[in-house]
Amino acid sequence: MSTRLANGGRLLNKGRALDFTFNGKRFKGVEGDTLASALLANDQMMVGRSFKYHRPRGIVASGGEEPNALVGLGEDAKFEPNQRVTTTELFDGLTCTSQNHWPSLEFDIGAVNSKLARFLPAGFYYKTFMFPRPFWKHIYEPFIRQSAGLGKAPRDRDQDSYEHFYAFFDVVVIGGGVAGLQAAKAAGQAGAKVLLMEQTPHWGGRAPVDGGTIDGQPVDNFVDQIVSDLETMENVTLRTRMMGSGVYDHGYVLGYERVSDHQPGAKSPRHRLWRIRAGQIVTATGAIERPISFAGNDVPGVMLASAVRDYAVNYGVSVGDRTVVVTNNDDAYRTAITLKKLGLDVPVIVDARAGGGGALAGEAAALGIRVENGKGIARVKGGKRVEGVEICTQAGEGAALELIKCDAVAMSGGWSPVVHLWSHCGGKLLWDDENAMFRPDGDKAPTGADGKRFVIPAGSADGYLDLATVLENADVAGKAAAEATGYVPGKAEAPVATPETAAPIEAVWMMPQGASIKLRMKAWLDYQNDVKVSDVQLAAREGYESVEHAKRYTTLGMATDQGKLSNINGLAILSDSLSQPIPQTGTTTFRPPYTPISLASIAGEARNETFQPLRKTPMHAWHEENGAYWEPVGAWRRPYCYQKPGETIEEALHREITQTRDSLGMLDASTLGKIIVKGPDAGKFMDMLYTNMMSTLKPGRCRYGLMCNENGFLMDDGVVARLDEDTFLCHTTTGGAENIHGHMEEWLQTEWWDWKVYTANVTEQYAQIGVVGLKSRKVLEKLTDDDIGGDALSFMGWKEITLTGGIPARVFRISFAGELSFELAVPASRGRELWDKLIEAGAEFNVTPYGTEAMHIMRAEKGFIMIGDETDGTVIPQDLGMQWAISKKKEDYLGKRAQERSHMTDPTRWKLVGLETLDGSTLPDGAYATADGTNANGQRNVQGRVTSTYHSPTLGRGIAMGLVLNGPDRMGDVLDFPKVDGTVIKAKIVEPIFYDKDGEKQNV
Amino acid sequence: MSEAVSALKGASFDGIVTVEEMGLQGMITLRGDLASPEMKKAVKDATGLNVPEQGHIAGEGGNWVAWMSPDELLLIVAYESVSDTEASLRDALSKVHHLAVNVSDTRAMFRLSGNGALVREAIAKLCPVDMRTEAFAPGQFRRSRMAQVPAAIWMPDESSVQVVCFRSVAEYAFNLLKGAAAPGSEVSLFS
Amino acid sequence: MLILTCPCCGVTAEETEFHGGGEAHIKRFGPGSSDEDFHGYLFEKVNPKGVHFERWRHANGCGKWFHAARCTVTLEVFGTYSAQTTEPPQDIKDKISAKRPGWSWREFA
Amino acid sequence: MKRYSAFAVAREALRYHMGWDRAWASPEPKKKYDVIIVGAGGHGLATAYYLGKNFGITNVAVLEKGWLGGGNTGRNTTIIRSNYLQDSSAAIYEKARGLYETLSQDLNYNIMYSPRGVMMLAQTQHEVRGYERTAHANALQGVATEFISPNRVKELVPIINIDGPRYPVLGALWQPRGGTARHDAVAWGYARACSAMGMDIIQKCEVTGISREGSKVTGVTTNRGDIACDKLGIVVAGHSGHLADMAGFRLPIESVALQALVSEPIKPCMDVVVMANTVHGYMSQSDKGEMVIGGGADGYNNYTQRGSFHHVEETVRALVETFPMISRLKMLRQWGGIVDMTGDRSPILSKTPVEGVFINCGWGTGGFKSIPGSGWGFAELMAKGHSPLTAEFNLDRFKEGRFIDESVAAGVAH
Repeated sequence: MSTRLANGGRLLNKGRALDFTFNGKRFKGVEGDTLASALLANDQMMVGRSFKYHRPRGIVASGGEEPNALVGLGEDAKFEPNQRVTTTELFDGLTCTSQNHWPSLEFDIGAVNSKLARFLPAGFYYKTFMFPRPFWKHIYEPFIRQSAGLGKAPRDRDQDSYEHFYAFFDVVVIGGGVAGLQAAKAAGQAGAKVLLMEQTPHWGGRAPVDGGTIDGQPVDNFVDQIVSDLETMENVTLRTRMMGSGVYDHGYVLGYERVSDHQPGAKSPRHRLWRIRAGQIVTATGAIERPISFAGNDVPGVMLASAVRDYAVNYGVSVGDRTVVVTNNDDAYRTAITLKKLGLDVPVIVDARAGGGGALAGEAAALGIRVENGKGIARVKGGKRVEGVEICTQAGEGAALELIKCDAVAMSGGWSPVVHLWSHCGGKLLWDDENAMFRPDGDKAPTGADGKRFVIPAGSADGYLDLATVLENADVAGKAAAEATGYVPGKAEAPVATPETAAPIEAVWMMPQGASIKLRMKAWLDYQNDVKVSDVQLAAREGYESVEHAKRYTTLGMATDQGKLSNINGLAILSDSLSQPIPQTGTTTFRPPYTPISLASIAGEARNETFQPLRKTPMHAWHEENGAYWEPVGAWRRPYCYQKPGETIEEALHREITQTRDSLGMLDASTLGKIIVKGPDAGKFMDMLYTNMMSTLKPGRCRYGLMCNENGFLMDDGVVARLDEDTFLCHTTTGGAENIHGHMEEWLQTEWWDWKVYTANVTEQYAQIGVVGLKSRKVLEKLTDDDIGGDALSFMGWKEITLTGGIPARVFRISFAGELSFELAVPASRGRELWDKLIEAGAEFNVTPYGTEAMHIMRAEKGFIMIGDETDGTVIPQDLGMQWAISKKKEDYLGKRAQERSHMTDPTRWKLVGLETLDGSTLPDGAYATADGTNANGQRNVQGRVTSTYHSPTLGRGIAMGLVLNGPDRMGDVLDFPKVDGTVIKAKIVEPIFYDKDGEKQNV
Repeated sequence: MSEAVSALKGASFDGIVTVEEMGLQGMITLRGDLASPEMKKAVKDATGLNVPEQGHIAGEGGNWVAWMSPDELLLIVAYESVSDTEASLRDALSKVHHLAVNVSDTRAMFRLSGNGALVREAIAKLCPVDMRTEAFAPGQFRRSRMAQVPAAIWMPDESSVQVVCFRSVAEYAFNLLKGAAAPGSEVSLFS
Repeated sequence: MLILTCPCCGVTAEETEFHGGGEAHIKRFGPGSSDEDFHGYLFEKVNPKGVHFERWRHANGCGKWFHAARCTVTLEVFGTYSAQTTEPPQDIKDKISAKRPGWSWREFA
Repeated sequence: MKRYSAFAVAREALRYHMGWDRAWASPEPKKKYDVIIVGAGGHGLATAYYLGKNFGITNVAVLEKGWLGGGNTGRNTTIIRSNYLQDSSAAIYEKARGLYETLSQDLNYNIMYSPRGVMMLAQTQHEVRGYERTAHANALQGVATEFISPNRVKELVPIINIDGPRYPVLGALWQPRGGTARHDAVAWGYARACSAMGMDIIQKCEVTGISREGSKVTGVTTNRGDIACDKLGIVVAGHSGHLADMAGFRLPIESVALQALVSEPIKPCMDVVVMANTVHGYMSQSDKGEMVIGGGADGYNNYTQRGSFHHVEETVRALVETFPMISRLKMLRQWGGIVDMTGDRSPILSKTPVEGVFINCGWGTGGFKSIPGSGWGFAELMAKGHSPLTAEFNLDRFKEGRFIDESVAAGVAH
């Protein structure tokens, strides 16, 4: 059984006990524990169930590569599924639950899949579940989904905070092991600004566990010394609990800092996502030990040899009393030696190499440990925990030579450099046959904006596995990084570690090498996704020969560990099956993140009220206080209507329109775009922008204009006022202000750069208020002494006036509602003041603020088009009967050439008309008018569609506008508009003006 | 009696740094040939300041000239005197092609003050700008984005940053800055 | 996440300050041009794998348009230059020639 | 071809699955074929399949420079829907969706078409009107959709926040027979069926040149030798411009990166596909339990299959706001594909200026959902010279100003 040892635990503060629960059971750990070490200290060998077969799963590793030990952490708003216990720091009061089982971890119905495993090989679902057809959606799929899926879905809203941070460094070193520390020091000594990040809370990586000496002192001392050296260097920043999550183009690195995961309840943000721009990146990300593929290698208690060692040395935890070590390299001997020295039993070291190990093997033998060379494990005995192993000849087919009782197995299939970050942005790999690993190909590094390499691997991440070469290599990497960012590396030499004489690794991809199919069906490659040696072989046999095919067909490496333990082993099995060397098979693509990062950290501060900017006019608060029902328009929010208590939206609209038409309405039009166009060539420029002739507009006058894009389609409209000979003020739609300003600048900067024109977007300078209706002049006259009579300010004129309180205003005599109306533009800082004054002054006229919908209805009653309703990006002015707004005199305007294309001049283009339902009802939005028959694809033929449709309170009936085939020539024709329920509304084609056809009301 | 009000009426927040909306500022967008003697003289006469170098800002207190683009300056003056400044520019530049327009009400301005390192950090949480002392110092002027809106920043001195953004998003900007200054959120990189 | 240097304001910034504007050095064809010319102007794209010239706007910055020479395969940026030109400047072309001998792009090489 | 079935799996289990055949053969190229399809993605393979099935043309080679299904077929978010506004789009996507319904049975390969329903949220009045228009159009096009209320949205997707303070959900366009399928399986299933018809699928075969005699195509040059053909179909998505260049014409195409990501798997919590276009994000849950998330494309030409991180960020923040419970989930993997965007964001299935060369490209972000329909129509076009499904998608439309613009209905084309 696994337990806490009396001695050991270099990372623990045994003086502080911590309480936690697992599946409701109360456990004790100590400060410094990970959740993994604490669970093991409490003999919790089984911690979860696998994805497909629901096999019992125990902890395999000690770091971010852990595939099995995932739990649901915390509760309610703090609940987080799939949390890796090996990277979770224990804190007092932690609660967690195991995953993917029902009803309990110990007894799981889903484990029946394990019994059926033979019938559920890789890709079985592609071959089955096809009949009867509806069963997939309703029977098979729900069953599969329910049994897959790992962790529970969170339910509550996350209450923690998250933030981003932009940082810039010459050199970013990822990984705080001895390689990273040395690389950072070398770069720092050269003067480079360095960030060194480490994903765990501790410096030194695994070197202190592995032992050895550096510059004559124990590794722990070296680490303490170099960290304190680095801490005194002002140009070096050290961060722990921060993972290099991804490397992106041009030296962009994501650093995932888990600020307060280990101390929930702290005020600080939970995660901070650093977005770092690095001149050079040193990946000192270490290496990951590989499992060995033997039957039963997934039974809880079978663990990576390095992890067994980590738990013993770092956390004072023994995984078992009797641990069998199985290996193909020397490193695993360290585990045996460590355990033995701690007083634990190592019944045998099973070394697959016929020639056995090097110096460490001698040391083990000297300690009295039995070593069996040329042997392998035929199978592991046990279900929910290890009970023993059968030993066989590695060269054979798995006949058991001996059963050895044990309660843990420590395995090592060699080491794979962590090349993820090197590869994220295109770094290539080469196969190192001698060390049986993929390592970075230094000649094919990721390249940056300047075309030069910007990632340098260091230490084990570069394929160097013994301490001495790790340090040498890291020193070179640090210096190279500094040099590449413009610094001169110092002369200081790399620290020197005692070299070791190791016997070479022998690649062992299967144990025993001739394992029978029955054994291969029990030899796991991917523990979480339940992919076995036999599955990859099946994929190869069926022609899924590309490594990507095999991966996708078997799901190898697609689990939450992304194959950190399984990819290379799977690749080797695939290569073997295809009888081709490993490099010819190649690897799958490494994609960010290195280990999963919270979605919340990616969203950062963009949540709740800072989710997106919400633009507010100066009168926004008034709207909010007065029952505004909001409509998002661009980033603005405008009142759709104002609801009085107890009023429906329809009633509110009716009231707003009736009172406006009868007396006086007010509209907050501040969101309309306002752009100044000024210069000697402003008129020429305006003539290119608008389809109409704008250069002839007189100062003091306004003109409505249309703007098309170069592709001919209508993009915006609005009223242009000429402020003076040199200056125009262009009003745009609410959504269009920024786009149109950008559009103007684009043409000025990139096509007509010699034209003397300047533009400025002054949209927000003004609060703009529409004062609309019969009494509009009356109310304004109460607020100004200036003459705004029909002669002084005629329709489509503007002038500057002063309002009560000295508010300077530009008043435009324009009308979108068809009533007498004035638009007042005043400084935004005084918008609310004016609005309040108008409300007060208008009280006697029953002044009624109205929203966007009333505005739409009133303009539709007048037959005015609306960009976004009558237009949708495919409509040209000619479709809308707006030839009057297209200058015939101009040689050119944006969109003119496009409008000459054959489809644009096609007489069968649908044209704008009015539509009146025969029964007075309102046509539904977006309805189509049908024509006889169907087209070649069997679709019903159509001959028109509704573009705007409203119930008109003014007329007491439905009104609509639409685009109809030959519409203007078909006045009086009746069209069929089917509703979605299949019933048909009949509507007559009419002129698209429903109210005050002669325009008398706006002109009083 | 003017009742002109700024977007947030001078709201403020005390966190790891202090965030204040600075109330109404007089601002003028001035476009033209920045190298021309007329422009240099007009700016000098109107503000007492020289046209700054590319990427820089001249001035102090409430009186600034910022380099916005190769043909654009932003003049910041007292809110009350903006029309005088505008008139002065108009007169001085009447013969040359230019654009001078009052944008005082188009914008909102914030000040972050306190510990200089923390002030830099607060900005670095929101703007993709290198805020290290060696990269950004008083006198420099940087237009960028602050989270999802355009913003311009400069440091009047080592212990404060001023931020200009559009008026309509003042509340969003204030909320962002409050979050960046939230107690307990020190990054402790620059300090 | 690209970094670009805006030649108009001198700022080197990440991509989020910029807005891509597609192929550069396109000649406008207006009224009177042939269907082919107009189609070529508005729609036909070179879309190369390799050296490309394109337009960018420093949207969250000085607001100016400029041109960039960039490799669409490695994302290397050979240089940025003024938008007020109808062809890539010689120094940019030289830089590209040094790194991609024999390159060509539309009528330029 | 050995038939797949539960019985076959059981039978094979007894001999430890040693008896399965290759799903597709791996032949050497012949000297000449009637038809060569360049690109063994979903569209290319489907084209070959329907050439054989509908027109009896089986002397066909499908050439693939990498591994089959390795482009966008294997990189998308697997959404299938046909709730398009314009007739020509609705026709080809609905044809595809209908074929997807029975594709597992037709191919005898379970592609796991799951008609779980696709929902496009309306979060502005403008979107409401746009989707109501689409619903009307769909009714006449024979595409079953409806505009549903916020309450119905909440019933179908309990984890959604319909009262979001920023953009409350005002309704949704709902296509109950839209859904998802297993993307790789679509390519594999077609490949197996093509191979069974005697067609040659040749992987690791890169086309380096296109040969013509006068204005007519005669074959292709590849890294595995010259191969002659009478007709050539180019179906290579992001690399279309490159191939067109070889054939000697230009396309209205730009290649950009489109990104997607998945979360770690969790137990089932969302049974429909939700697209939120106002805030730019869409999400579904795979059968494995991952939340599959997609968003917008980069704004510049790119052939790296990597995108810029800020697009991921924009998408994720939109979805965290729309589905608050995903906040503490973790991103497992992000990736990118190269999509080919046309001038109107609709595809091109067309003859070309070179006689005998046909092009199928420009699917942009909408490729996966159209695979069977695209293959069906393109095969007809290649075999007969005309297909009602592809007629509107010809190359000439840009010259004529006759665009097929789907963005008009507020929906983005994912």
